[in-house]
Amino acid sequence: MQFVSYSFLLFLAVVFIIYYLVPGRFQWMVLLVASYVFYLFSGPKYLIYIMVTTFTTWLAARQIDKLKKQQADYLEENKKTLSREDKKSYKSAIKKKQRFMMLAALLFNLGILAVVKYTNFAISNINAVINLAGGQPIEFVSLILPLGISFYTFRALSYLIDVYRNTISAEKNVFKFALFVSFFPQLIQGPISRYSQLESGLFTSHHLNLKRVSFGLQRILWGYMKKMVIADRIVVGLTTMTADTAAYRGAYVLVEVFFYAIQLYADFSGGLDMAIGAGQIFGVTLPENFERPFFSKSIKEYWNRWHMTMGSWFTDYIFYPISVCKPMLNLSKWSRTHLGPVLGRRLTVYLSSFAVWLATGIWHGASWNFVFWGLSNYVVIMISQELEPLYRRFHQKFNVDGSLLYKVFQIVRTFLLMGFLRIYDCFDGVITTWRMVGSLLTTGNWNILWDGSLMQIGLSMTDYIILAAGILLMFIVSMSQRSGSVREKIHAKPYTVRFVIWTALFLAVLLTGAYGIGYDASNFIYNQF
Amino acid sequence: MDELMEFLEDLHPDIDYETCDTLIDDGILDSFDIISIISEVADMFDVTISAEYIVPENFNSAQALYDLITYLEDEG
Amino acid sequence: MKKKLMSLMLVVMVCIVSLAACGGGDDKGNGGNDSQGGGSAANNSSDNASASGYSFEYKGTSISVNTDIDPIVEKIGEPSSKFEAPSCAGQGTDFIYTYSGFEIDTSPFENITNAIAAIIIVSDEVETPEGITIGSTKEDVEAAYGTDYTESNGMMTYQKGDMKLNILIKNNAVDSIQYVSNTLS
Amino acid sequence: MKHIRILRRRILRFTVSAIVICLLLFLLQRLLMPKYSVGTQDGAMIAEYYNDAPKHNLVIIGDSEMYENISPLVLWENYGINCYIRGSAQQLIWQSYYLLEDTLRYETPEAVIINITSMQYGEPQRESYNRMTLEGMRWSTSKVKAIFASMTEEESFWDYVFPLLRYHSRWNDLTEDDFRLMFSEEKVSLNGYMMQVGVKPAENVPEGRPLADYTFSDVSYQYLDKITKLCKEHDVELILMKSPSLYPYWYEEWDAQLKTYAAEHEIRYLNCVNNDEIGLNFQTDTFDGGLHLNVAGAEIYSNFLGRWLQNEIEISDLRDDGELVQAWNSKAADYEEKKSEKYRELSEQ
Repeated sequence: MQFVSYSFLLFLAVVFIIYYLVPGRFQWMVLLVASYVFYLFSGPKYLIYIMVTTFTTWLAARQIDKLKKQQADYLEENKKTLSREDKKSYKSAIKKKQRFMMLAALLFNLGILAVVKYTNFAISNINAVINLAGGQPIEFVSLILPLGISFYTFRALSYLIDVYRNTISAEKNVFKFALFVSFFPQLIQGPISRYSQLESGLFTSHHLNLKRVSFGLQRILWGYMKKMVIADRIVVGLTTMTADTAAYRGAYVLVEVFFYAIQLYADFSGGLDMAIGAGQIFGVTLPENFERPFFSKSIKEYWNRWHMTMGSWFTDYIFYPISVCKPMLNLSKWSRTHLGPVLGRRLTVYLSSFAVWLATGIWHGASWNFVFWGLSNYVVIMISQELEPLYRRFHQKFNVDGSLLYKVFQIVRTFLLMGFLRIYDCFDGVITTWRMVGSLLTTGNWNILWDGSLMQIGLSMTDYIILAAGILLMFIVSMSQRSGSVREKIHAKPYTVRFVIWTALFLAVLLTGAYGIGYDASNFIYNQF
Repeated sequence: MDELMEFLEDLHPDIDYETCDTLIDDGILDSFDIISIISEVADMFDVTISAEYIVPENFNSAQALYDLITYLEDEG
Repeated sequence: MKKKLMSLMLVVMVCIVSLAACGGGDDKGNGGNDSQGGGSAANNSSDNASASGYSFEYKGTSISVNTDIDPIVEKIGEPSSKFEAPSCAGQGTDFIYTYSGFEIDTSPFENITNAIAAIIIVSDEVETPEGITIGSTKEDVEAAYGTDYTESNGMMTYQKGDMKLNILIKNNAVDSIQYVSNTLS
Repeated sequence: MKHIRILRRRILRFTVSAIVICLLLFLLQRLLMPKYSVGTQDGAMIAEYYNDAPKHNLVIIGDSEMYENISPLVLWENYGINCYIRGSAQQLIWQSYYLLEDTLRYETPEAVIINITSMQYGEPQRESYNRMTLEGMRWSTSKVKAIFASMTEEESFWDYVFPLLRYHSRWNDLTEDDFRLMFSEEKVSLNGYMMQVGVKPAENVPEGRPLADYTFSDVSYQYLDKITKLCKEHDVELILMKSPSLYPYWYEEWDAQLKTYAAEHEIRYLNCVNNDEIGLNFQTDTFDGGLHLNVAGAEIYSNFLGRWLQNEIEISDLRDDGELVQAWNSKAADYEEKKSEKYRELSEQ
């Protein structure tokens, strides 16, 4: 079930009514049933996957928790008799068992993810090698990719690792845990929430709070506006251009960079607005995933503000563990003594970051495009990290720090850099992408920007006007957001003003949204992750 | 403690570590800094701060960090 | 204990994966190399061009269904007659171009005003590039196009790309040859 | 006390807001829906039926081969048949069935003519045609069932319930007519007849290409059965008819199936293709080269049809009904006016 569909609105309404009719202690069950119904609509075949992931992680976490308790009991019982050494060895034995449980569940679920998502990628690479050797290529296998598998797997694994790390205790009720994994607003495209963030929201009872519900609806409406008015409209032009790499080169690539940046943000953050808004309706606060990323002044900052729940997942569960594991610390020690303090201090960070960006790339899709895209980000971040002292000196010398103009320069620079990196998504291969970006310099068809050629890519003047208005609105809202919630600000206004604002937005989405026959009801970009 | 302070001052000379208790919340220390700290601590105190202890509460102030180190020394 | 658990997990995983394998097929675009997952709705153009169907040839010009007829008319000349069949209620106009030995039906399709919907061979004045014409035997057809066809009421149908080649057999002789678009008819 | 006042205020506020929004949506919907009477007129007749007094003794249901080929005025003036054509572009057989159901809710005519050209289509053809047929119907279970039977894959039921959702982007194409005709459309047809006056001789009409399978689809037969049954239940004389047209090709194999069907079910089947008795001349009587008849052809054909109905089913002559006479007098005037106007337009071109 797509968020942008009549059936979703109807579904939401029905769940809403039931949710607030049943007694508080049953509310979470309503959400669980609703979530499974929601997933069922997306394809009955998928259900088994999410159920297996849910059950295995729950079971492993339960075992880890039991071991924890066993250890506590044992230490308590034998408090007097045990020496420090005894305690230590007992603890490490328990830890070993816990680690085994954790790793087994982790590898099992990552294994499923890897197989369904990356088998054919692997086969195509093997075939490339076979081809060179002149052998018989392997046939691709036809696997189903369960909707949102990356998202729910990551969610389940964060829970597992958190239990292992003892930052949360395990959930006893498998059904409650199932709700955390499958909660429908975040099921297909995130956010990748943590158990500790959702626990209280999901499992406590909620009274109907009109303000909260209307705030939730407003957030959903805002998401629809981003998705339907902006993203689904601009994608028409983008598709026309990227589908024909022979005709649309040179300056068109620059247009594509802008279009894709806007489309990706409007589509993805719009979808997240809908998810968070839907959560809010049920009294569940989902973590934010974006914080005005296009206002970032550096790539590193951008990645702290874009797809934040994914970023923090990679930091917590890949970057830190790799950085602080024994071999890494040893390496760091060795390198500092042998390679000098400058390189020594950096080596481990560089290695762990490499792992993170490789993973980020692969996570985004099973193709070399994404691997290269992830690593390009890595390279850019590392270079800017190295240039940091240089910048600082430059700033001090010319005293530009804090000047508005310089900030704008930084923001534009970051936007363009990110845009060009992202363009990997749009083309059929790494080489094609490089060729297209290269054509920007060699083609010299800059006149297409103003000679009306941009009216020939499936977007009319009206479309451009609507896009401009929509983007401007998005910009104004972002600016206003810096000083606090926009919805709160509107809420403080008199009723008539509020009414006019929200009705106008509703009608704008209704009339200028790109939906229905004639528009391809396009999928959210992040669905298949 | 003094050794630790010295290292921290080195990392961000402009921060007053005596008073600041929002090193993480205000984004003063980023993930790279944290890794530097951890590897430094590993050398200085022979204490491994594993990933589970990398939470904002433990890194928000120099004192919190020092407390963590003492705790780990005891435990480990 | 550990080994057992591990192997149990492996077994379960294999089961799930094989389940996935059976389930595939009818899930459009979900299988396999979904670089589209990445992203872009912008990235769906590549697989259309895969298999093209059979083409007819006349005066050295290749004629395929689903393409614009105008450039073809420029090469092979005006038809001996042209019949106009407006769809009801102004929903575009179909045309039938008659040449000696064959005719071409067109319909509006996306941004092409006259896209070829079908090519029908009606007499033995012309033959297909594979050498089949009206009056050829069924064996000739099988020799030329292979045996991978479906048959119903004497109509042999070869599916290829976004078209089908229909060959009607009457009294063991080819009675009609039709190149028909799947999307346009 | 204060509490209640606040509550009352809130309820009032909510009610007013809801009303304002509904009103806005209603107005927008009226504005944005296409105005068939000034655009694609082929979509206007289904709705116009409800404005005519339900006293018809003949109802004709079908596509353009009905509403462009038969002149109800001729049937009235020469045979006293009060007829209405419930026609719409590319009407499918199940749509004909549901229109029949719909019609029987208002009246029970002596005879019903169904155009069976649509038997060849086993699945919905195009969204725009569905719209033209279904939008004009008044809401009833028949309409709901017709919608579900007709929808193409891309369509949604809600788009029919709230056409605003379907036409939301039409604000870009609004004309003065959309404002003028927001609440009432102009009348375009005469008892469902859409007059054409041009002449385009039929030339080079192609033969049909051989088909693999001539059997009508199961769905088509299923609805034909339903039509037959419904007419029997209401004691309505059912006539299956194929209009006289040269194209699209009407295969003998199709004709044979319908002959068999009619014989089995004891109903009448009137095939007018290549029927010399009618007296049509496809050099002068068609406006589009043999697909449909112009007004001259329609009048000739209607005379044939009237005679046939009198002879075959002895349909009653209603010319003694004063009200009808009066109504038809004014319709006749409209008809003649329209005809001369159309001929004038034609000569001016």
